Amino acid sequence: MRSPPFRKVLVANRGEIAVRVIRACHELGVRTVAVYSDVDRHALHVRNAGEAYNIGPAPSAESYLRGDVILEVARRSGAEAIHPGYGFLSENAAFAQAVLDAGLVWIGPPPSAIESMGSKTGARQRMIAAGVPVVPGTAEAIASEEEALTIAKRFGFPVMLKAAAGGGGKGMRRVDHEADFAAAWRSTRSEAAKSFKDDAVYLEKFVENPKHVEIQVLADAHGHTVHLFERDCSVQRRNQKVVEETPCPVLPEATRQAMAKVAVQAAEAVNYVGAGTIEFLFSQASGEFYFLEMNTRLQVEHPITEMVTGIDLARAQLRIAAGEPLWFTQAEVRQNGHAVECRVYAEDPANNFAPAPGKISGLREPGGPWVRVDSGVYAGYEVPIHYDPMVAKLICWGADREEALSRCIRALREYRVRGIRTSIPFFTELLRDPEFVAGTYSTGFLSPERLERLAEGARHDDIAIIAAALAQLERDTKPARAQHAEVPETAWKRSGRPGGAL
Amino acid sequence: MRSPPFRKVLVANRGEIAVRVIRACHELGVRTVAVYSDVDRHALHVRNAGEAYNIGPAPSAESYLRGDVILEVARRSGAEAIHPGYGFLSENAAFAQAVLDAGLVWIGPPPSAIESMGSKTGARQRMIAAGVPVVPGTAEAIASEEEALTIAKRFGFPVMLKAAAGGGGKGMRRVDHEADFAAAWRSTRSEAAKSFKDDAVYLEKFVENPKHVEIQVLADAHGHTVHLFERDCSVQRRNQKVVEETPCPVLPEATRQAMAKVAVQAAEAVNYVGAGTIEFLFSQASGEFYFLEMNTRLQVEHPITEMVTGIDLARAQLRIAAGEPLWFTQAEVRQNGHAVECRVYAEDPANNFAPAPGKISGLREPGGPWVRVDSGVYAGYEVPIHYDPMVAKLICWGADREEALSRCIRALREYRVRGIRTSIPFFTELLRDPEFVAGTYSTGFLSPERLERLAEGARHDDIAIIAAALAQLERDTKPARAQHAEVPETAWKRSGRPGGAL
Amino acid sequence: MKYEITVNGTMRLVEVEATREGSFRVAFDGVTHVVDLTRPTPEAFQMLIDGASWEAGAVSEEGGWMVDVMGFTTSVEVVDPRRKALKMAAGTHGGTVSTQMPGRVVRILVQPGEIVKKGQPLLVVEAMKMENEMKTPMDGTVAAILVTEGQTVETGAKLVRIE
Amino acid sequence: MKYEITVNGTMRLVEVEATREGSFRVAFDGVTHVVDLTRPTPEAFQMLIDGASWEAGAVSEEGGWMVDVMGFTTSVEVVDPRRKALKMAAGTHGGTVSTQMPGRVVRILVQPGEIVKKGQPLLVVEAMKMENEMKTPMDGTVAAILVTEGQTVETGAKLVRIE
Repeated sequence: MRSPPFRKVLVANRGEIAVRVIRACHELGVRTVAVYSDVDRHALHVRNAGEAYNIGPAPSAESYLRGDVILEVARRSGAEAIHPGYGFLSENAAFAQAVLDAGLVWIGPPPSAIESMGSKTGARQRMIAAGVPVVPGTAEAIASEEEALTIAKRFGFPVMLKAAAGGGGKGMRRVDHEADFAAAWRSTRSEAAKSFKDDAVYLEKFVENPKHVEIQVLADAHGHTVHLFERDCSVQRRNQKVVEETPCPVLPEATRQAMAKVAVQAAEAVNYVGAGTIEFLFSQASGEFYFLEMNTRLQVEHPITEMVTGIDLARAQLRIAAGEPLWFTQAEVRQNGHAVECRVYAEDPANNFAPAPGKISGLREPGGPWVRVDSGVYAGYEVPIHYDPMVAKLICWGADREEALSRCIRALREYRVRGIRTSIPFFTELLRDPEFVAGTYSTGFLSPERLERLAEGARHDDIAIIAAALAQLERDTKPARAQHAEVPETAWKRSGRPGGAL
Repeated sequence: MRSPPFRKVLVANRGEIAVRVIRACHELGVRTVAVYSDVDRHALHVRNAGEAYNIGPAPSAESYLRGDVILEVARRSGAEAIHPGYGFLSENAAFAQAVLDAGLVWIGPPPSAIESMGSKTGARQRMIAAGVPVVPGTAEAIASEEEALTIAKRFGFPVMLKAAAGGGGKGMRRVDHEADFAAAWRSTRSEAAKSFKDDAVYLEKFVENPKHVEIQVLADAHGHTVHLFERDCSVQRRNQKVVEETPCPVLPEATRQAMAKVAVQAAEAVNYVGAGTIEFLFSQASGEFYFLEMNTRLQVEHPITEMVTGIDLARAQLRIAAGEPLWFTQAEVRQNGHAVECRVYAEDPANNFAPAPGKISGLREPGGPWVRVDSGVYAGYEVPIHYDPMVAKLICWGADREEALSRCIRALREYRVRGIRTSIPFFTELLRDPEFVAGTYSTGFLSPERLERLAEGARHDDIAIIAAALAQLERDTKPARAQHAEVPETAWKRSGRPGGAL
Repeated sequence: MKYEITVNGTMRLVEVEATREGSFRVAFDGVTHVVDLTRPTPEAFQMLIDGASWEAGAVSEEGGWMVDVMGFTTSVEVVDPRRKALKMAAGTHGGTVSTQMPGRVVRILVQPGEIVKKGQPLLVVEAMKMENEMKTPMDGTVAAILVTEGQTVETGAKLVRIE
Repeated sequence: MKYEITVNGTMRLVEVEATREGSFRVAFDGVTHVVDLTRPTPEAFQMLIDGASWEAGAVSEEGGWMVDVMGFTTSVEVVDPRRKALKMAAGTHGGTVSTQMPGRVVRILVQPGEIVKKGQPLLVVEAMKMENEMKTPMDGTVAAILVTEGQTVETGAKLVRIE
């Protein structure tokens, strides 16, 4: 047997990703330390870990974000290294530095790489310098309408005019034709002046119906960087990824190669070490792609890359952090078959995807061939209100895309999560949506109309009626059983749910 | 989407294999019909199927072996084809013929192929004619000691002398050297005369410390036969496979190729169609291999082949039965990585592996990367006393053997089956046994001593003591809770278990 | 037994009767279904409906059942017409807005005595890092606010009384 | 609380006390362990034992608990010494052989009045296509046979009384 990369690792996270990292550690013979907030004593990552320590109250700021407390636990438990998972402290360069300063190993990229990629504008400048294509734009305010039009013509229409002081989608205006430019320029400026008290406006090329395609990279500490191909993460809602697949169903092979090459370049430009992801916007219309940002950590959707390459990314992170040189070459990394991931959220698809924490009264996860569930919950678990609503990920592999999708639909139909509402039924409809099946969907795919249609399509009201009739009959004919009081406010209570239809 | 190979298929089985076949059907868009005995109304295959019909009382002879009743259900439900799983009617040529006579499709080989391979001696003759190596032996009684010695010298020592009227391991004697032959010959004959009232004796070459290695084949109805490489099934107890892996860790590449070629030859010799397995004895000492038998159905251990080849065997069976020609060539079938399967039995490793049916009060199946559970049970399920004790299979894949084994150990440690005893803890020890790790184990690997040692190694008595103390304290300090009466016969009850240590 | 069952806004009259142990007839929309029922786990209703295998989970909730089928969960209201008259009599012209989601009250948007219109947000509850507006299902006057800002509330907690 | 706990043939005196909600001290073999306990599900004991995370299932059985740790299930006998005297008084010089495995009685090997030696098979119970001999744990005389051939027995069923 190979010797373990570390004796003991502290996993500074919770939920499915903590469970995922703990599994990788145990497989490598590494002992594990979990940390938990007051409401997480029952959590699955605590049940699966080798040791576990309380780090504070439920709010993340008082527990999972308390780097100082976590370092103290590492010291006390004798952990040699810290794995941050994703979210929380994973892209916090200061914490990464503190880990190193404490004489521990940080299972992630060097703090300098996190820093370089942490600021959007800084990363953009750095990538331009490294020859990585970015969305064409001025980044700085433009002085005159004439200059702006010249630039717009150089980029090619459509373009976006953006208030320099704006943000979060506000103060933006799309311009499709040269004829509309002058009017748009003037109204964007005046609106900017009114809304932000600053009429500075800059300009960016507008990428139409883009796909979100990202490249997984893996770099060791000895100067070798490889890519593990792409993931198509265009199915998004509220800027949150919902379904991911690999390979991207519409990416031309030449573009895949070019994008992967650029990703490796980008990682090398910041002396990256470990697992990282370069996100791109890909225009199906023009075939162009543009750097968006780099995520300097393991991604939620890393399993689909694992399924098609056969490379365990969490294990790879540990081995790389321990100083091991990459044990395979770029030529040996192959895309084998197709993989899809559905993120199972505790939310109500029939009610505008409102959060639905609560107690899971019954759980049956799907199984069988090429069905993987990375879960952070179990039957009897109370999903807390304090953290991200993602409770599990369903990942399915197939020899080709059709096999992967049909397997995923089968697995979703087997999946039973009772007591809370989840996004599971919505996925069975989504994976059969003609545009999804065609593979041409872009980031605008999940329009409000489509969301509602897919949620409605998952209903089985006739069966629900029969089940409710039988449940009620059982209760009414077993009078000995304790019965819940039925109060007159019934209809009110139901309608009180957020966004209730009543 | 491809059109489904059938509209509706009846699965004439129960347990995990029925669930497995139903999954394959649903992925292909095929509707399913389950059948169940009186005690199986709650069974998982009924829960997962599209339709389900009762076929009789619990004993198999009155339900799962009632071909006539099953055909009637097929007719009534409008099923077009019948999948027999393994066991029960799967190798019953007469039933296969009855299915065809009823105008339905039999998802398995032609009845003639089942028949040819059904009789051990008939199959042996047929394989010799097809040029397939078999264990050298006389098959018929030998007239004289001189003739027997001549043959023994031709085969080479050691040889086995066997009473022609014996069987089941009785009336056999191993002879290691020529010097011992005369005495052995005489005592085998006289014992045979005494025990079986027939002193006829025949002779076979004795294969020392053999491995049980088998080759998976797949043949379509258009004359194409391919192999999907081997499985090493040498870890056996009471002639029952316990752990299987692929590739076989000690098979030389040239032998693998030769064995695979012979297996294809064997299948072609009986005009085989569908999925089948040719079992061989492989001598690590001599490097020779010998045909043992052919299983004309899907094997319990088929998942490990699926994991390394990426080919879904159950889906393949359906497509082949629908007349589809093989959709890949021999050259395209590759062995990728390593896979291991552990068969989870409801039995007590600490008590001589006595059957342990009963109610599963708690269940948590392992998950995460490359961990597959093919289960026939669920939390709350009562494992019935009437059928095979195998309740689930754990299958793990890894990029290499070490990764597969370490992943399997991790998964076994996550696996919780409460309320019944299972073979799970025994596997965590077995997979770390030095001889198993070396890969050189033979069919004699699980000696009674090793079985006991491995079962003992899985104990965690200190933890059990703490848990029991806490459980008892909880009960004693909550006097309001209903308490089980403690009767004086306690020690007696425990010792009443079969083979009890007291 | 006859029930008035409402799901997704449509009410149906459903007649259900046990024919023998584990076997039932369920009639609605002019069709009678033969159902064989078994309960593999306490919340699971495993049904063979005219031979087809379906499974639903049914968890008791006020006014009926929270039922899931193939992963889709919906509230099903069940009313026994014989008890209906009684209920009607007990009915009020106002009601209490509750939350079916645990969370933390982050903002209260109305004041006691304020006149509100159907659909108007009353307060905001945060759960899982998302803010959710709780709206009034009818026109009325805010009679009482039953929670304070910053308070953590469990499922079913009463938030605002409208009259 | 003090208990006499027997597992795998070895008896230990175990002292256990609650220090605060969810926290315990458990002492045996000269070592005191600090245990933080939580119960994620009714049968699960999730323990942080001196910081190390362990989980056991404990299901009540006669005389103690059926405990599983890392998949290994063992019977743990727990005796409260204060109640022991009482029990000793109630003890008999014989006992009843029961089955901890459901199955079907296929053969009875002894007769009432027959003298049996410790370890002698009394009858054969079949389960899952395997035959299992039920043996007497002590010397004695068969006082009564409580089952018949062909009978199906549940876990805990009394088979033979020995005196």
